[in-house]
Amino acid sequence: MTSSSLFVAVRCVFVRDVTVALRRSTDVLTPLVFFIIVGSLFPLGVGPEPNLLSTMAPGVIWVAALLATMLSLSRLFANDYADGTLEQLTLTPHPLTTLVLAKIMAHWLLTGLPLVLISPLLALQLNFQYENMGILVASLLLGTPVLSLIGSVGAALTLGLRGGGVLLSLLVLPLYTPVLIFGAGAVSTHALGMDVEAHLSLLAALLVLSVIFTPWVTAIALRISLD
Amino acid sequence: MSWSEFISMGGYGGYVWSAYGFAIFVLVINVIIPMRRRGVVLKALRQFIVSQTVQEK
Amino acid sequence: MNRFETSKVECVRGDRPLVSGLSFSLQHGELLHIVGRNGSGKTTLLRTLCGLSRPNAGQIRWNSTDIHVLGDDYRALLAYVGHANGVQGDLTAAENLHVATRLNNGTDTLVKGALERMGLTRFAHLPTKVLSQGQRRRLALARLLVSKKNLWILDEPFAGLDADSVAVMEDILTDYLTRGCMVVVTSHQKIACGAKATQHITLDS
Amino acid sequence: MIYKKYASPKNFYPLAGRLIPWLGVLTVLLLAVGLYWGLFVAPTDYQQGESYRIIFLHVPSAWMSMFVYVIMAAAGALGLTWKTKLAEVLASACAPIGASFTLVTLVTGSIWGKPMWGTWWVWDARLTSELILLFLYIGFMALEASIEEPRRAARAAAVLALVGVVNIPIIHFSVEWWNTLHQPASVSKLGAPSIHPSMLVPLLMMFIGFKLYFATVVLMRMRYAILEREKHTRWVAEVVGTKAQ
Repeated sequence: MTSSSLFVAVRCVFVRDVTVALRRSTDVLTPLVFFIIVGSLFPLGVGPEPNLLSTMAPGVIWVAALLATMLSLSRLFANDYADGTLEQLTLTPHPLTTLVLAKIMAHWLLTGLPLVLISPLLALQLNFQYENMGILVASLLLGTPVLSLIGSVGAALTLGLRGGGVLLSLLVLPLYTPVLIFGAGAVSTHALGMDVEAHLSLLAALLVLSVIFTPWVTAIALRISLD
Repeated sequence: MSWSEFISMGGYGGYVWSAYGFAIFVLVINVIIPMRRRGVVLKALRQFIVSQTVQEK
Repeated sequence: MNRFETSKVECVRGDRPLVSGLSFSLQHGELLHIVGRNGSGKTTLLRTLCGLSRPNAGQIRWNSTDIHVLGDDYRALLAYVGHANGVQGDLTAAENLHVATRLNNGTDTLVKGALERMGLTRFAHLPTKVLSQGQRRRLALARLLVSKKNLWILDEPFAGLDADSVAVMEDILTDYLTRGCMVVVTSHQKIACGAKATQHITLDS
Repeated sequence: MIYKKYASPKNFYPLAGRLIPWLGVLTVLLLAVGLYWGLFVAPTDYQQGESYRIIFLHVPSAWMSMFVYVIMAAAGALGLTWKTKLAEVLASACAPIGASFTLVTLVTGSIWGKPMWGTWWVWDARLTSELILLFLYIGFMALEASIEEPRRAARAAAVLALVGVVNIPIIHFSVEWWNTLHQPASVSKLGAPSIHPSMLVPLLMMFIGFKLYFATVVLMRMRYAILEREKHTRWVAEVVGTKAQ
């Protein structure tokens, strides 16, 4: 099993997942629309007062991004589990960890990245200062892959369970707290004019840790769920 | 230390006794639940084993 | 020569033993036909033989090495068609086969031939969700033709197939067995194929 | 092989049965003496007055909530690697006890904080990570409850416990970081009073008492859980049979 055939397999899984997701565009759009709606609900809840909104903006955007990612996590394995392609994926001669990483990156490309690109729009709506936009996008760019990676463990564990969606959020939300704290923290400290070196590096550290470990854990969880 | 002083706990009686009360309540519940469940499980297992032996005959 | 054997394998579903003390040995060119009533554990046994499930007791060996020790190497020589077809509804038939080929180190040129053999060329460019259950089943079986595997494990391959598809499938099995490969299959009907030797195992529920 | 002899559920059931009464008596003894010492003998704290006596419950149960989670994750890991049913049953028996200790810590912590800060809940770093730990326990129990097949339930929950135990220090660090970042001047950390030597003794007793309590209750839960998991075996039929008369 040469490394080139592994590369071929990884690329194939990635391209397949992206094409399938694009052909089912509702799956891609719903988390995005959900993100915008959740973001716009807050001013209705707390009132349109500008400075209040702008101080809350980082937290609101990050929590909305977190919830939107979680909403789309079940799409990661559920359809493949139902039609048997996931079973076939575990029966390929390639290490499941790498294939799972490819699937998660495909999932992030179609949920995490759109969130990052749309977030400035939501930030403007929440009267967020223009000069902080860069940090917001940077923190989301670093954070959303971590959300997809950690979430994939929950998705693999709750495969095929009734009530999987709620259960998935119960498992995954506590694990999201560090990402939320560092992510939202980075944006709010930058808004206060302090330097955000520490936050972004911690977020990057979380990203590296989760890229290395979570696909392996997800592969184990998948094998358990398919047992 | 007289009895009434003990109860009042220097004015913090309400807090100390509610904390102790809740803690002891939870600790006791965690002992009672397994005791009661054990009876339920044994009864269920007995029916299961009886149905199993009937099935085998 | 390759040998696929099990010794005293026990399969469990929810702590209830289904199959116990099962031992067989399969040589090259041989077919193992597993028969049993519904719920007697045929599918659980097959999934255990594939390495999807872990046996509760006993061992499954390929050339006297445990399949869980072999891991990916065992999966390189195994093809499994289960109850679920393993076919992506939003991809076309051809795309599904190309994915299966690339994932199992097969060669892309075989895809056209496989589609032809299973009579799916006319529907090659339709998304599989519009195909009938029988056509999807044939597409799942077409996966066997696109990569060179030594062992096939098939769960009710003939279920839902029309008469001539069954005939085509039996020819495929015959070619495959005469080439010195092995097949483990569950089916409620008799399988007419030129296997060097056919072993039968009956699972009582 | 010693490991096989005691680890086999058949031997575990009677062994646990004999151990529980002794452990129970010891637990009650230690807890009683510890509480008596803490409430009556230990001197009043000059700063917080009598309300500090809550630490004799709060601190040991905070320690236990973490300790039980680590035991749960270790048992899960054992169950995953060696497929021992006892380890799986131990992990699932730990969860409710750990969750209870976390709940006790949260409630006693907020009650203890009330006189100092005037509010019931304070986003103090330790209380917040304790709250997240409670969510982790609830997640563990929810996952295990929603999977019918006992083997998959135990192994899936074990994976979650291992992911959780790795994340607990990260969560704790990030909450500490978050707390110092948003430190409003007035809220001081849940100041542990200067530990007077005579306070140490009851605290130590409570530590040991809680560990014995945990051992007793976990064995009680495991005994009937192992019966359920092994209901197809002959020894369970005998055990359940004898209980009938």
